Amino acid sequence: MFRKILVAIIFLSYLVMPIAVMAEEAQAPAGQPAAAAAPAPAAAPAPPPKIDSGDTAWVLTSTALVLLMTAPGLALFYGGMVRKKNVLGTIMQSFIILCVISVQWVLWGYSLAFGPDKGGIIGGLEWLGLNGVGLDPNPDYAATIPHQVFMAFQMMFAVITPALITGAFAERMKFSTFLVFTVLWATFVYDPIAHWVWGLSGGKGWLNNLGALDFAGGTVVHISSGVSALAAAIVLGRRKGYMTDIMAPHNLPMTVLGAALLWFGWFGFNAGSALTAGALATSAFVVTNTATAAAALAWMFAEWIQRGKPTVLGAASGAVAGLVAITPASGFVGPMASIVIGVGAGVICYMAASLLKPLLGYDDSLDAFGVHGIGGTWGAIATGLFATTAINPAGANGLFFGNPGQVGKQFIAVLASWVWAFVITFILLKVLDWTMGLRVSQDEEVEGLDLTQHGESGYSS
Amino acid sequence: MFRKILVAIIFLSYLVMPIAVMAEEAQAPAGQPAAAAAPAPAAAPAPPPKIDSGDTAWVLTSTALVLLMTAPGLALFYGGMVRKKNVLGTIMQSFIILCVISVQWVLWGYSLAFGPDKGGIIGGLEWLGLNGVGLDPNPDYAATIPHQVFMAFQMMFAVITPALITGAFAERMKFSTFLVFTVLWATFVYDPIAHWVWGLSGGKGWLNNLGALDFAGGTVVHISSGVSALAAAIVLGRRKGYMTDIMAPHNLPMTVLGAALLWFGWFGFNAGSALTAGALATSAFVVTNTATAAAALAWMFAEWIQRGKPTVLGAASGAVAGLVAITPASGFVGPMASIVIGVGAGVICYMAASLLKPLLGYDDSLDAFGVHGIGGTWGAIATGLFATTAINPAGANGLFFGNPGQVGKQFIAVLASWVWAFVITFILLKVLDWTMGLRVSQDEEVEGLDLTQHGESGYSS
Amino acid sequence: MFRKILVAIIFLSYLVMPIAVMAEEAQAPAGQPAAAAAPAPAAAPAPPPKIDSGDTAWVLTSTALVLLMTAPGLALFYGGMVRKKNVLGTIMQSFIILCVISVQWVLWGYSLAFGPDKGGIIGGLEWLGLNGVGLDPNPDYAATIPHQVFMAFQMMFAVITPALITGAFAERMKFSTFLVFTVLWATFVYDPIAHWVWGLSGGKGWLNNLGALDFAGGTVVHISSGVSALAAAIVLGRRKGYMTDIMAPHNLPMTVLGAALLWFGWFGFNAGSALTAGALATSAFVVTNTATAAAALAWMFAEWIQRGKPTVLGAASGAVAGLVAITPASGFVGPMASIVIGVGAGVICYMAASLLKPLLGYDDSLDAFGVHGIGGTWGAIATGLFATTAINPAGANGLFFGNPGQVGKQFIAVLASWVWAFVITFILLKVLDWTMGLRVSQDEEVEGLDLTQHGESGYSS
Amino acid sequence: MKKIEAIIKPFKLDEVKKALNDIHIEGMTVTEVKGFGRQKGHTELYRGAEYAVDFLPKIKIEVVTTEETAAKVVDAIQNTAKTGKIGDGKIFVSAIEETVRIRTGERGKEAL
Amino acid sequence: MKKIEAIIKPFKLDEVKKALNDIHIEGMTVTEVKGFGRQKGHTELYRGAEYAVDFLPKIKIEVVTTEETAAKVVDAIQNTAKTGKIGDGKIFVSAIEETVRIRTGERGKEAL
Amino acid sequence: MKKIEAIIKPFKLDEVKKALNDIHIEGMTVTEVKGFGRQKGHTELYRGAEYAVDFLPKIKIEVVTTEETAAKVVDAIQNTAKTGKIGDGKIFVSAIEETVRIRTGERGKEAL
Ligand SMILES: Nc1ncnc2c1ncn2[C@@H]1O[C@H](COP(=O)(O)OP(=O)(O)O)[C@@H](O)[C@H]1O
Ligand SMILES: Nc1ncnc2c1ncn2[C@@H]1O[C@H](COP(=O)(O)OP(=O)(O)O)[C@@H](O)[C@H]1O
Ligand SMILES: Nc1ncnc2c1ncn2[C@@H]1O[C@H](COP(=O)(O)OP(=O)(O)O)[C@@H](O)[C@H]1O
Repeated sequence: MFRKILVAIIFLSYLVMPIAVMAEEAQAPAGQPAAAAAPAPAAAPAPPPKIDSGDTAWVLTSTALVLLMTAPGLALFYGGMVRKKNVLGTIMQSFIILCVISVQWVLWGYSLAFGPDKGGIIGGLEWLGLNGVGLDPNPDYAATIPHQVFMAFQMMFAVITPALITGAFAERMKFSTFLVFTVLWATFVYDPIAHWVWGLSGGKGWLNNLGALDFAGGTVVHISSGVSALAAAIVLGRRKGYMTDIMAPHNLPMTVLGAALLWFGWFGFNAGSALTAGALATSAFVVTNTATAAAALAWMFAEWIQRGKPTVLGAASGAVAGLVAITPASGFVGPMASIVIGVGAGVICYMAASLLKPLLGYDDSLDAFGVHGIGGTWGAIATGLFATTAINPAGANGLFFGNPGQVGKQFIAVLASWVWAFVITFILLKVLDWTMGLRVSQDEEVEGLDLTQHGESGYSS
Repeated sequence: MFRKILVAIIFLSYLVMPIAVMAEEAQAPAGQPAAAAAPAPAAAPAPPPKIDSGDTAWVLTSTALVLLMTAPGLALFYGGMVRKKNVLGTIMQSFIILCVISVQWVLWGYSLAFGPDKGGIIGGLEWLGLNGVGLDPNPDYAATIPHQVFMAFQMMFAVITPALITGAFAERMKFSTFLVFTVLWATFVYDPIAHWVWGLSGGKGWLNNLGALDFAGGTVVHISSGVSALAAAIVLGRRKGYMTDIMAPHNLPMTVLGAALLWFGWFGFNAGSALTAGALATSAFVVTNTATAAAALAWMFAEWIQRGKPTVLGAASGAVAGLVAITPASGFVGPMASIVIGVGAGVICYMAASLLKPLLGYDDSLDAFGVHGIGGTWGAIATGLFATTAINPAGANGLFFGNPGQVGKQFIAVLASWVWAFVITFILLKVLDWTMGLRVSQDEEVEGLDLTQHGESGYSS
Repeated sequence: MFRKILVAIIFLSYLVMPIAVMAEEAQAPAGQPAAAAAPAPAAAPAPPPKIDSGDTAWVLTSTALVLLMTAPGLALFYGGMVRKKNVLGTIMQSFIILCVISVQWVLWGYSLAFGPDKGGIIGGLEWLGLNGVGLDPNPDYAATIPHQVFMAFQMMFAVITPALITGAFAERMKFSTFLVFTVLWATFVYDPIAHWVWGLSGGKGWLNNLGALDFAGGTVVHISSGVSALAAAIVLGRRKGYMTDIMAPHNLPMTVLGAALLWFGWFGFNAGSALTAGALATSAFVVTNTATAAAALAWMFAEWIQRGKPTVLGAASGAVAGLVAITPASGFVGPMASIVIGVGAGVICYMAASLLKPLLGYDDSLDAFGVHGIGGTWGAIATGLFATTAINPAGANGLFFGNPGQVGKQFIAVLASWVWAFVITFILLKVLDWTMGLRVSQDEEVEGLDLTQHGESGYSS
Repeated sequence: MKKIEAIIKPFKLDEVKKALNDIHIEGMTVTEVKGFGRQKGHTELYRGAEYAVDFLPKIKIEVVTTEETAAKVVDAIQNTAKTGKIGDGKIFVSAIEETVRIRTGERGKEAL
Repeated sequence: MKKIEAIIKPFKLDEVKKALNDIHIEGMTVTEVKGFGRQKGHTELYRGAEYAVDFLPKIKIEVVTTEETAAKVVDAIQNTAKTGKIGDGKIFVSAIEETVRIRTGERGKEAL
Repeated sequence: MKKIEAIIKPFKLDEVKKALNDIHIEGMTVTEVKGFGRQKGHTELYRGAEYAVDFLPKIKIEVVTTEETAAKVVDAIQNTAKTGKIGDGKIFVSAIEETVRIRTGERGKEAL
């Protein structure tokens, strides 16, 4: 039945497309907007915003870097941690999310998240199919780069966020249901939260309005995905054999490769979020690297002290935890603060993954909640502690710089994201469980996702 | 004998080099050309072109990205698809092409392809050894970046093109013959076609003159390599055991990693082809990503519908097909059109690889023809359908924008590339077969290329 | 005991941190320095240096690229070459150096290497904790990019250098001792040599003063690490089973992937060292690629001629040798010279790794000395031969351009680095051997570093 | 002495090992093998090439033990490795003439 | 019952399997092994370190069958696995005293 | 004929092979196996999940030889594979009824 519906949808959309193409092009943006707009009335109050080649180069590069984070970065980071029989299924989840959301974002996602504000809650449908999202800068978002670069940069954030969740339901989710879940989740969880925090076109999103700080996506990306991961781990239940069978990562070099690519790509994520290539991007770059390094060391030492060995998976996980935690703070804090944030992230996420999880007994298989939910929460709060307008005049001071109120704002943003992400994800998954079924059968789980979902083996001779 | 010839050639060239060095440096370009050229007669009609740091940053970055496409991108994409015993042989082909063509291009390739035009057919030898290719911009090609960046960017195209062909003769070609073939093919197939389409110095290449559109290399790179791949598959014949033995990919995570790196690098390929960091690069970037995502989904769904499973290799292959098809169109079409081009690419290339190939019976082992030949042809034609001057005023309108003539021009370009690539490749391979021998022996094929050609094993313990 | 010391150190530093944070922020640099500094007295003699977005974009990108060189680049290049049981231990060494030095550099390393000069020998402690290293350009080092980008770019050099050494003591070093060694080595070997060659703040480093040329780190990075590697190979002694057991690389595709990422990242290393995105970066980019390609071919052909097979590991190693050798020369020579330098590197390093090493009998396990020590030395000398002010007016001419004196200066720089690196490394290792012990036990060596040092297996099912 | 060779489904290894420990079997040797039998395999699909893979991953356990214990070993394996579905595997018993413990040179039963 | 163990060249596995199917052998177990014998190995070369690898990849097939069929099995394997070149491998026949089908507990011939 | 099956520590393989060559054993077959015995395994740690891995990597060597040589083979293996530490492994001897060389069809001793 699923196949038949697919056929129908595909053929339908393919029919509709050419019409859309023409419609779109009819009002398509000028190729060289600055030049084209030049002969406009000289008395115009504001000069048309001019594209800066350096800023554009940097944001294009950053966009590519953030794509790299999802595939191959996250795909390999997660893929190495599962058992051999699920390596393709796991990699595929990240890879196909990249494909699905790339299309969803262009068709309606961007409009919902960044389109003209409707009451601070959601963007309007005016920008469906990138209608009106052209090659001139949109100064609401970024005055020196084409609007479409901003759109593409944000697309990569919308891509990686659902991909992070897949760590929670690894090794047991049905591929078809997973696909449907991804589209729904992006539309009903990600797009609204992104609007709340970052929406700026014709009105601010409500969290933005409140003054909560989130430079590169601590709430939007990490809390939303991490908390949804917790909901998913609870709804789907544990893997067969969890806590009894050996479920060692099948390929840790693959995981380290993924972690290193995440680190590399994250410079685009955080420093790219400056949307210009200058002092702010530089500051974000430096604190990102420093926090990450500190967190990797912290996780490693915490485990070394507590369990007696410094593990490689620990160091890699710590690095990711540091990247997560510094994300919301990256445009607001200095290098010394970033060390504190990093060390905190390493220790806290280590405890979440190796103490809290076994204690509570949910099977968040690859610690999507432990790292992104907890690490993102720590980062959002820490932003309220360490932010300083000395780094970013457009930001705010945090607790340690004389503004205790900021912590409260951060707390509201955290809470709002937690509640929305958890509740909506829970509902979506329950509904999908009743309709399509969430988990593969027990036999399929034993045989592995690669063979049962995709008809392929990861490795042959 | 091959070894002795090698010795001779190497020692000879090493002797000649130092002389070349001095000659070259004698007329070497100024380090800071803009500054150096500044005190020129003030009345000069055209001011010396000025290097833009943002554009240069972007094209340098793009050049590095396109290098990444060949190695490790394509090397791993192909390497994962062969059997374990041939993994090194396959990876080596891409890696060593990068080395060989990097040198060929500097010595004579660039001059043939982009040097001063000779009758629209080929570039002259004036730029041998990069003679006269300096650090000032060459406004014929790119007015805001040093001429050598343009040369290096194009080098990476010249590198990846022959590397794409290796998919057709994987698992059976003799390494020494392969090396000679690469040099000949680059010189007699790639360099002329590149000149026809992109040659602009002192006269246009004939296809360029005709008005055929090819933004980033649909004909030059993909049709030329894909059609040559078909010729190679026919001349070399099938692998021993083709259609009877199991020839499953030995490492699909490696293949997905390669595909993802191709996607990442392709932003350099397509958006870099704007040669500036602004609106045009942005547009190319966005349609590249969109078409790729759509094509991956299309291949996956096509296979799912037809064979019952959504495969990971299918999604990865579809992504590559989408990248191929959007390449010629990437600077001329909008996002909605790119979805159509992508979906078309996914479905058409899926059919080429999984229906056409078994039907006709040639062993294009890794579908170099099915993806690049067919996908490139679809992309070149689609450019004639969907191109619009609303995106790129320097381009042209396509059929759907009121200019049916463009399809004809595209068709001529396609035909010319098909014929030239097929005929010359066929002749080159036949001659090499008679002289050096194309294939390894049957026993060597059974033992694998890694041990027999390189004396190494891919994996040990 | 080690664990207890760890606990103490960590808790202590964590206590101290928040204080440092506040101190730092109190004098933190302005977020948009150019704008902020604008309303300064108009009569100021020199205008405040302005940040160029293109240059900043390029150096940010380059910094990310150089990070990629260490992890995953070098980590995989080395990781693939060891036996399966040591893959994680080897990868971990590179990965954790990235973490350790990222912190060391921010805390004191940058200040020692680039801080206000003390007699040409070392930088002062004025810049501890990045005190005074802000977001305005520091024209001593780079006038068009924020000072912190320069700092971060240099950080990545400080990271990769000790990581290169790990090739010499692979498969046998105790992890805890290795960590301590890394910090000491960075502080007592790297930081001083970097100051000698590149120190420019308030006085030049003595080798800089002398006029020795080192564009991107031939002496600072490659000779210092390569020679230290030799010292390490001698002090640690051979691996158990060296020369008798089969010690074939366990995963050559991993090694090639690493080599290709090194090549890609090295564009940041060399072309990024121009610190601007223009003619000089372009020239460095082109010669880097050309030398690398030539060196890979040279090593391959040398081995082919001498041993009868062109190996994949040989081609990859040759590429790295070429990258090493062109590093000091990359901003001073033209493309033809780069071919000579590359071919020389390929042949010389091949001989060092496969003839010299067995002859002398030391176990430089992954040829850190053979490639970086010897290749770096060749490159530093070759810079004295082929440098020309036609490429870089700020450089000098070499022997072949009429300035034989340059070779002498290069020789002094080489000698100074050799002696300092060898002697200090030797002393550090001897002291560590007496105190903590350098090598794992024989049984641990047989069982492998992964299980004994980290409690993990690289691969499971 | 007897050698008991059992071909079982891989995910049953842990259980079987425990069952053998319970009857005081202190040593065994395990090999990853591929089995062909009544249990049908699966097909894999790569770009339209469909491969029937009829060798399935199995685990071979080898235990050498005394004649007296042999029957208990067979029973223990049969009981724990059984799922009741096709492909559960086989147990083969054969004779071993001599056993040597390499470490000590002990022979026969003491060597087990 | 007899156990027939054959060491063959890896690329012959498919053919041998088919030949055994033709004589109605419905089960077998296959292991990847390395063989050492008259067939010489190869050398590998890594940065000047030359390693002689004299263990060659081989496949071991194990079939347990009745005494009557055993000879047919041996012949079938010998005929199909043969290439005539050194390294074709060996067939070893030994006695099996008991066979149990884990799924059903059947013993003896019925268990095959 | 006898089959000698020895389970040894992996790093001893080379030495054992040489020792067998010295007594003119010209063929053997080697398998990577996992052993469980008195030698205790290790624990692995992944984000707080601690797994006890008690199967250790071992090598199984199989040599088929004549009755006369069998004892010499056992001795050669025992002497060279011995380290004196727990986990050195076992040697098992059993009977082989027939041997065939696939290449030639030779049977019995000539086939070895
Ligand atoms: N005659 C045989 N000789 C050797 N191994 C056998 C034989 N028959 C079955 N096996 C092994 O037992 C496994 C299970 O056999 P199968 O026929 O699939 O199911 P069942 O044991 O339930 O009858 C096979 O995969 C194979 O490894
Ligand atoms: N005595 C033996 N015991 C066990 N296995 C053997 C013995 N002799 C040979 N073999 C196996 O048979 C394979 C082929 O033997 P080899 O001597 O190379 O060629 P051939 O079988 O043609 O005489 C070897 O690789 C090994 O696996
Ligand atoms: N009863 C047995 N049957 C089969 N294999 C055995 C048996 N006992 C031991 N082994 C094999 O021998 C190896 C070594 O045995 P172990 O008890 O650890 O040490 P030791 O041989 O020194 O007594 C084990 O890992 C296992 O592979």
